[in-house]
Amino acid sequence: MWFESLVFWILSVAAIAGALGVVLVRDLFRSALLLSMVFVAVGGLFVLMNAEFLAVVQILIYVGAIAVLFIFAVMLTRNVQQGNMPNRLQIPAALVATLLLAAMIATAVTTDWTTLAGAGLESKGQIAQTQAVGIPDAAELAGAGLTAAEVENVRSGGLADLLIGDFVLPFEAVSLLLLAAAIGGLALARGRGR
Amino acid sequence: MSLESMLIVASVIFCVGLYGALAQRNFIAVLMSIELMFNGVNLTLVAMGRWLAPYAVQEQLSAVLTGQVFAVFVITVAAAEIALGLGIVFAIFRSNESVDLTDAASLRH
Amino acid sequence: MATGFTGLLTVTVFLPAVAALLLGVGAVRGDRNIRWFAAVVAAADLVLSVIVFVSFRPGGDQFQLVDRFDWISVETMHASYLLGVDGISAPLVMLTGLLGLCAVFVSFHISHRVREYFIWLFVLQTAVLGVFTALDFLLFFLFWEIELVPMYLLISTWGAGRREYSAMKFLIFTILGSAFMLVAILAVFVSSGVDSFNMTSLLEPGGALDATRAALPMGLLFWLFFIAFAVKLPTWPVHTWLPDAHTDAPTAGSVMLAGVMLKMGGYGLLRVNASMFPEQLQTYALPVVALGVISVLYGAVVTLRQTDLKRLIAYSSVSHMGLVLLGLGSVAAVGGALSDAGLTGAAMQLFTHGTITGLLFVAVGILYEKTHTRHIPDLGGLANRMPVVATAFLVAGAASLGLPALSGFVSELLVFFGGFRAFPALTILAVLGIILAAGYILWMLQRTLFGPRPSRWDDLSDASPVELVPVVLLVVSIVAVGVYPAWLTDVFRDGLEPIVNGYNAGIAGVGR
Amino acid sequence: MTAYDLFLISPLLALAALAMLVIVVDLLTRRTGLLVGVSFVGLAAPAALSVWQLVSLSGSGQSELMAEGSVVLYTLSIDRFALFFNFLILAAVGLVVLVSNDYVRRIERLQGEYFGLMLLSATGMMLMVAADELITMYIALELTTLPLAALAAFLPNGRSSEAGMKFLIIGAISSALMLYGMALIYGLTGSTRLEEIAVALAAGSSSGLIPFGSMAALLAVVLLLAGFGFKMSAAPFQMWVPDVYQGAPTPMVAFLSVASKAAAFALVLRVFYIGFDALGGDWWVLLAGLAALSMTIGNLVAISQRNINRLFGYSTIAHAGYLLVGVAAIATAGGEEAGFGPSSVLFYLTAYTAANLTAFFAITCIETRINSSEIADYAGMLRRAPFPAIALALALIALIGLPPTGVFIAKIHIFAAAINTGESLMTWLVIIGVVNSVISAYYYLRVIRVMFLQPAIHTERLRASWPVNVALGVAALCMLWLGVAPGAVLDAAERAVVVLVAGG
Amino acid sequence: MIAEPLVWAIFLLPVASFLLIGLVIRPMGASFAKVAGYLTIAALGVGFILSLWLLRSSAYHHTVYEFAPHLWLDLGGASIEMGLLLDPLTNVMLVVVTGVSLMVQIYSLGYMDGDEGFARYYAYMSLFSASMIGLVLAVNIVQMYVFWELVGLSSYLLIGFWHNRPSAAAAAKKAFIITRIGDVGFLLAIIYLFFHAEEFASHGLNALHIPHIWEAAAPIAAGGAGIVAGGALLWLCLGLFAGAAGKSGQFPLHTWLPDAMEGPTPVSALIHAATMVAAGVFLVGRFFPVFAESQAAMMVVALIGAFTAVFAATMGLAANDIKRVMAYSTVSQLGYMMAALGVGAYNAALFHLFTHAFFKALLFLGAGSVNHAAGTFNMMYMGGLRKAMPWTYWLTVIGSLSLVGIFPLAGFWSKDEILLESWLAGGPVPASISLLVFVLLLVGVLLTAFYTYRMVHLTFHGEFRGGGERELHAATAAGVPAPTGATHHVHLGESPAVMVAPMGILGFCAIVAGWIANPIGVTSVFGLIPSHWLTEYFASGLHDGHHAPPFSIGIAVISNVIAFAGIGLAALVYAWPRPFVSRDPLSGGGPLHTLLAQRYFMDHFYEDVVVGRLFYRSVVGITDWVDRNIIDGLVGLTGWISRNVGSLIALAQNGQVQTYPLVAAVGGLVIIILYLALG
Repeated sequence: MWFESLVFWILSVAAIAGALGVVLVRDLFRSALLLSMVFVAVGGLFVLMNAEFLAVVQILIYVGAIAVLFIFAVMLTRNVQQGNMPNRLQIPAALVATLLLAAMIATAVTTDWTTLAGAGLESKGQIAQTQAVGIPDAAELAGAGLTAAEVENVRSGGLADLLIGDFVLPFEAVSLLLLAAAIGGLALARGRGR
Repeated sequence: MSLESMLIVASVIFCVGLYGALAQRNFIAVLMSIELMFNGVNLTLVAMGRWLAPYAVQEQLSAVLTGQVFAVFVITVAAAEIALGLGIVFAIFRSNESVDLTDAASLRH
Repeated sequence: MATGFTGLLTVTVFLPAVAALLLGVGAVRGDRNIRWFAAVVAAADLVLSVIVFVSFRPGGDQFQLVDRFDWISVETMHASYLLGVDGISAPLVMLTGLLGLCAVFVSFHISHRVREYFIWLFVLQTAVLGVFTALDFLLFFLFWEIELVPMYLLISTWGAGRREYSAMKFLIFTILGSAFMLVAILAVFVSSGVDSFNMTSLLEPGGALDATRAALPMGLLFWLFFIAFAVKLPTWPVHTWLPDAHTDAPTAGSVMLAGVMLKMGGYGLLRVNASMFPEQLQTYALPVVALGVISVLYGAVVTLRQTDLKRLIAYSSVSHMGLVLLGLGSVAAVGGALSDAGLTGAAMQLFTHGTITGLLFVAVGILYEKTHTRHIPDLGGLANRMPVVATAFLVAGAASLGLPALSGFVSELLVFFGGFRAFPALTILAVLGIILAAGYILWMLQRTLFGPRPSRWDDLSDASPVELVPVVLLVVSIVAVGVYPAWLTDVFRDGLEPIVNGYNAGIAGVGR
Repeated sequence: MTAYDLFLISPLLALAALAMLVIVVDLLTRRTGLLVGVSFVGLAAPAALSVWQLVSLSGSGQSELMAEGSVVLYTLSIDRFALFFNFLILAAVGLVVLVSNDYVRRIERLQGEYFGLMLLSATGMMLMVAADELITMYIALELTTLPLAALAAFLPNGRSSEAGMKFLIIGAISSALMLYGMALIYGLTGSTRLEEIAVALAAGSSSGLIPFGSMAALLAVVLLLAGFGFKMSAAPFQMWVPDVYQGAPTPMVAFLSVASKAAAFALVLRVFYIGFDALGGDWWVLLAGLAALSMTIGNLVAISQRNINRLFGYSTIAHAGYLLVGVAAIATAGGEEAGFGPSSVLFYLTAYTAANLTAFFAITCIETRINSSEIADYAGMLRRAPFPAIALALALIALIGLPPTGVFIAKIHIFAAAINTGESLMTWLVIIGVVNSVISAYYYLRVIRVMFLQPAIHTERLRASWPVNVALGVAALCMLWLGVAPGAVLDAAERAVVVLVAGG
Repeated sequence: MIAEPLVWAIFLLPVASFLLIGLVIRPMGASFAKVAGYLTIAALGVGFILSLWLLRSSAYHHTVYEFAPHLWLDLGGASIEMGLLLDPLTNVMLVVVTGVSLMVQIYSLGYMDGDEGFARYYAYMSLFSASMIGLVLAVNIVQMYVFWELVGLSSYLLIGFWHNRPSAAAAAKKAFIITRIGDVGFLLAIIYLFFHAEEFASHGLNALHIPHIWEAAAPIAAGGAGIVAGGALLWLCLGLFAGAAGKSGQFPLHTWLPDAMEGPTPVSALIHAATMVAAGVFLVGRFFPVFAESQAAMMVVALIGAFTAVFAATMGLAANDIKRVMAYSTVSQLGYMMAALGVGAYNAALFHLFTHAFFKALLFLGAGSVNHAAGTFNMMYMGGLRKAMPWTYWLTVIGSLSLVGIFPLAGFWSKDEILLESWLAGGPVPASISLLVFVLLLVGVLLTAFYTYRMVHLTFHGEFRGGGERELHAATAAGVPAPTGATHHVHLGESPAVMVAPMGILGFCAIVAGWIANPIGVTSVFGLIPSHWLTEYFASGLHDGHHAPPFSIGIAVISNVIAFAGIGLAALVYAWPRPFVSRDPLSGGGPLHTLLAQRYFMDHFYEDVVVGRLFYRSVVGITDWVDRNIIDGLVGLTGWISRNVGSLIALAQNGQVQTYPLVAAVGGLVIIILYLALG
């Protein structure tokens, strides 16, 4: 357990520090680099929560995205070193962000998240109900009286099944969305009417 | 490594992103900040999903992964938004030779 | 509840609208043809409205000539196309027809965008007729609102002076009033047992609306309606739109405005406040009458100061319409066979003031056409240059200051009769108003018609035959009512009978 | 994925296919007329399929289409509610396509993309109104927003790009906020499906200490509203509206102002009436507050506007306020009256769509010719372009809420619903509403005055192609028809909202 | 016997002639104007004969005709009816009105000859005659009020007949408004009666039916209903009297009558001397049974009447306009009648009304004829007309003597009865009051005699002083506007026969009307007419009509002596020893004369102080200011605020994209905070 906690702390600190860097560093290069660091850290956190597949997706897509961002940053920003300047809204923005953060933390702390998760316990009390978010190992799940298939499903995440199953419609829709984005992006980038 | 701690980390990232989205001049920097917000959301979603696992396991299996599915979609949509965003960046750049948002304020009052 | 479909009212109400449509699609071309087409249509509508009046049988059903079919009938909302006349509305329908024709004839000189002008005039007439005949709140409100736009355009397009300001002022005031009315109507609607906008069912004794299920306190409803109608009437202190609107409106606009549109307010007070909220009206009779008397005196006093003919008449209207409130408040003293004197007076005042002020504005209109001024100090000694116009002024003026044998006297006398029973002191104050009335009317006549004539008016011509038509029509109607009013009062009294009986029985309409 | 699933989503598929078809056609031949024709005629397919669905729905006695083993039903519910909006959206997009006939000619190339994006956005809307699951809703929302953002930036000028940029950034931020709210809901209820959310909330919302039972629910509702409010253009999430309306291509603005608004309200109705049914007592006050805010801000600011698109931007904010009144009018009594509020919203949306389309079509006609959207340049329009001018005047009268137009009935209906709740707060809201319509009369009539009374600067007549005139005429006729004979649509609206209030 | 239609005909014939002239003859133009005159005369002639017939048949068969009234306006509870009240009062008044009117119309043929408004004149005259007859016939108080106002209107029209003269228009307005003030009292009385309608109905009475009102006022003891009594009765009477005072120019509402002389002279003769102004007296007489029940009311009437009699006479002393002198004398004589009614001398008052109609009409016609010749009304520019126009002179003298009340002329008999009854003090008022009235009236006699002689002397005696010619010159020299009635054409000579003949007839009446109509002691006209016939006839109209007291030599002698004294006094001032030349000796009277000449400054007080300063400038001015600045100002302010608040909010719309989500976020946070705060 202590190992998980250690990893968690390292990753979270990295993520938060990186995020702050992204918005505070003046140099656009650096902030982009820091952003990738945040992505990696978040990916790590995903792994920590046994969402390996998601972690992979995260890294792959975002690395691509960041690469593109780099190019544009270089192309379109006159002075990259000073490319990441704040506008006149810093103070109010900071204020708002802080207040919202307060609200979110309050939410996280005050809300009794066990209402539902706890509801599961009576019937399947065998699962060690900790306040932890960690990898439930096979034994744990089997102990919960799950079939091997189910265990497999839970552990290795049948995301694919879901994406062509219950969530097939959003899946198709998102493809349309990408299409639309591509068309729009290209149309705009290609320069309209000239 | 409790649920709360995970949520808190997520919300910090989210709010930092929000701050960036509100306070940056550079269009691209704003896009990056928005990515931060999405990451915060994803973190929350996955954490929630994981936290709900026992309950979900009992109810129906798919729900265990609903959070992750959601996250996948968020990532995808984010990518799409970046794509379109960059297109508009071009448009803006073409019209007023800069990607500084404070320059693009001709529509007002 | 009224049912059936006679068709007569529908035709009467929508004939002008159809004519407007024909004009709109360009069925008639050439200004001259358009004018005469308009005249013919208006005359036809007058005939129809007279038929409506004549075929209304006092003592028959309360509502007659009913046209009805379901308009909106869904779970949440039931409204019907329901037209009908009772003793209160039948005369007003005739009045509208009459003034409609006059409005057309005084508009013959209009040469600027003639087609549009008559289109709006006709739309206006349909709207007003609709208000007087609609027996479904939704329909009533619909017509009430429709009337705004044509009037707005008439004033702001063919008006004079600060016409756009005045038009906007008129519109904002009226819409604000009707906004209050809308809230009240909706409250009545959602609380009415029959869950519909049908007035007749709301008017049935022991009626549909009971205070216990009212969405708003009955008192509040009463006042919401009252404000809406008071603005239209208009009552002090919400009268200031009237002088501006009158002054800047074209003659026909003023005629319709003063002649029938102010009457919509009075009609509403009788139809809604007096009929559906009898107990509230009794409770609040004192403030109502007080407002009325203030209007009477205040209006008269301010009138004395005006130097613009139209403004002067406008303020005198404020003064005269105050009497309607006095008559309305007379129900505070219920019981006895005399309770209806005040209400009858109020109703009569609507009709008589319509004809009298109509005539005054017609006369002013003709005068203005010849002299192009309404500034009293510029005028004078016109009597023997234009005897017809002078006669019109004299008759209208005399009637307006309540001279017997002319219509004004009857209504005022009845109002005073009724008012004195309820509020003697206030009524005496109001009676003093007739001295002021004599003051400003005679002052106006003296400065315009009499005295030495500025030389530049030496070659004025008298009213043309076309202009003569409205003058004759209105003079005849004024004298007819003045010499033998029974033919009118009997109809009004028949319409008011249910209300009065209700009061005498201590319960009435819907205000349980 | 069964055949029946395909039938269920066939309208969506048809529309998406049409979008791609149009783009392909554009690649093959650059003829605007053809594009317009294809897009317009092509709309017959989704329309027909929706009709088919409606028929089979009324055939089966159920409230929504059901099938064993269907997977899409996990995220979708094809019911009268959805179909009502399908037709609304299809009608709107069809007319907008027609009216774009003249306008798009200023974009020599990429006209295919223009229509394609519009149709894709419409697809997103149709998905949005049918979705009853948060992920699908989110995707649908983005599918609606991104193409519109692209379209907003479509004109080759800085203002248009700026409009697109604003639309995109603000949209992204608000959807991020909304996402966080969805995440909280998911965490709190363990599901993203509205029915299950409702059940869970009903079970969970016990502690009366905090509104909505828990901090999480409160925060979630507010964040969701941030996202929805952006689409509804309701205060305080409305500020992008005027700028985008001014900068973006007018036909797209017309589409944005009616269709996407309608879809957003459909979304809100579903989420709040089904998902947050248990919390009804808490959120209607919030919506009422937003309604008052939107109406007042929209109308007050509109008074001082000189650009007609901007004016309509503010007016649309005000109308979002009126619509929210209906949403907030959640029936406390239940029973027959339960559907009063939502049905009034549906009818108002229909009437508003007709009126606003008429207005924007007229504006398009005029703007296409005079290349200006300054109110001052509308002087003497009655002479120069009688048909658009009169249509615009009628539309303005409608937007004031005057008869004989649909909005008049709609306003009465929506306010009646509000008063019907018996809450004194709602009565006050209605009073605010009616007073606001008085204010609105002031600036709407100013436009009429300019067009009708002020002398024209130029005198040459403005002509429009027949598709544009047809679109304008149809929209205007609908507007009047809804005012004269609203019965049918009202009835449809009432039956559509049964699914929302079946619970009571 | 006489049938109802015939009685109505008396009223309807003038109406018909009015309509005919107004709608047919006038539009046809000046060439047909004469027809209007003949038409009117014919109508009135027939009316006169009919009313004589009515009087005769009523008086000789001692029958009171009662025709059922006709419903005019049904008010559910009480109804307003139109009908005929043919009591002696009415019958006599009918004869007077139609008779005098007829004479005046004939006279006008000459006097108005060539006036551009000839037809209009006769239209108005017919209207007036009709209204006056209607007033006299009325059986219902509302009906009475209707015609009451109509005579007011026709008076307005006729005073302002020459409406191009500002003075005429102003005088007309003044007359109407001041009488209107009185009429408000009348109207309130009517309204008050209606207030009691149900009570009346419970006694089977109609609150607006005049005989019923008498009955209601009579105490139960006297077999009445006693519905209105005490204070209410007093107020009722005062209301009615206010109306009467307005019409009959009683103090303080008398100021309009002298100005009313702006109208054509025949108008003054008919309306402002013989008939309309007498309507006030008629009104009080009509409701005498009601007044009689309230002692206080009677005292008011008596004192106001007596005071007016003297007050007006004093102003008559200083007037130079012959018509104004007569106007004041009219007011004064009306005061006599009021006073008589006040002291309960009902018969005497009406008798005086009867005689006064003849000699005052005669005097005015005389003045008119004089003006016809001298071209002016200003006695300062007349004189010596006796030689020029003997007929006019002698007739005027007869009228004057009759006015002064010299035996045996008509005026003497009636005035004598008034004095006698007030001396005997048999009326409802206390003896002291009655005697006070008696004294005042004697003073009145003295003054009357004085100014009457002054008038006759200045007009007819001495040397001619240039007439209108001179006056106009003087006016232009002094730079003042041309005085009313002053014309350049001065032709000293007798007026045409068409003018003199009516004067002759009236003159005859002025001589004999007294002792033929109301002989004392013996019967007259070969025993056809019993003694005290007229007064007895009047009395028969009342329930408790008391009989006229026997003729008293004492009073007669006293009054005549005083009258002659007055004449002598005047002669000392004007004729002998120093005959009048140009300047009025009285004007040396200093402030007193000024006071009289300025009519006690009452017009000044009314018009400049009360109306001008107090009312118009203060009340009206302030209200108007409030209306424009406060009430309308608020409207403007509201608009201004809403406009500017709008642009204020618009400032937040600063175009910076990130401001917008910021605002949104702030909004969201505010919502959360509100929820947490308010729960």
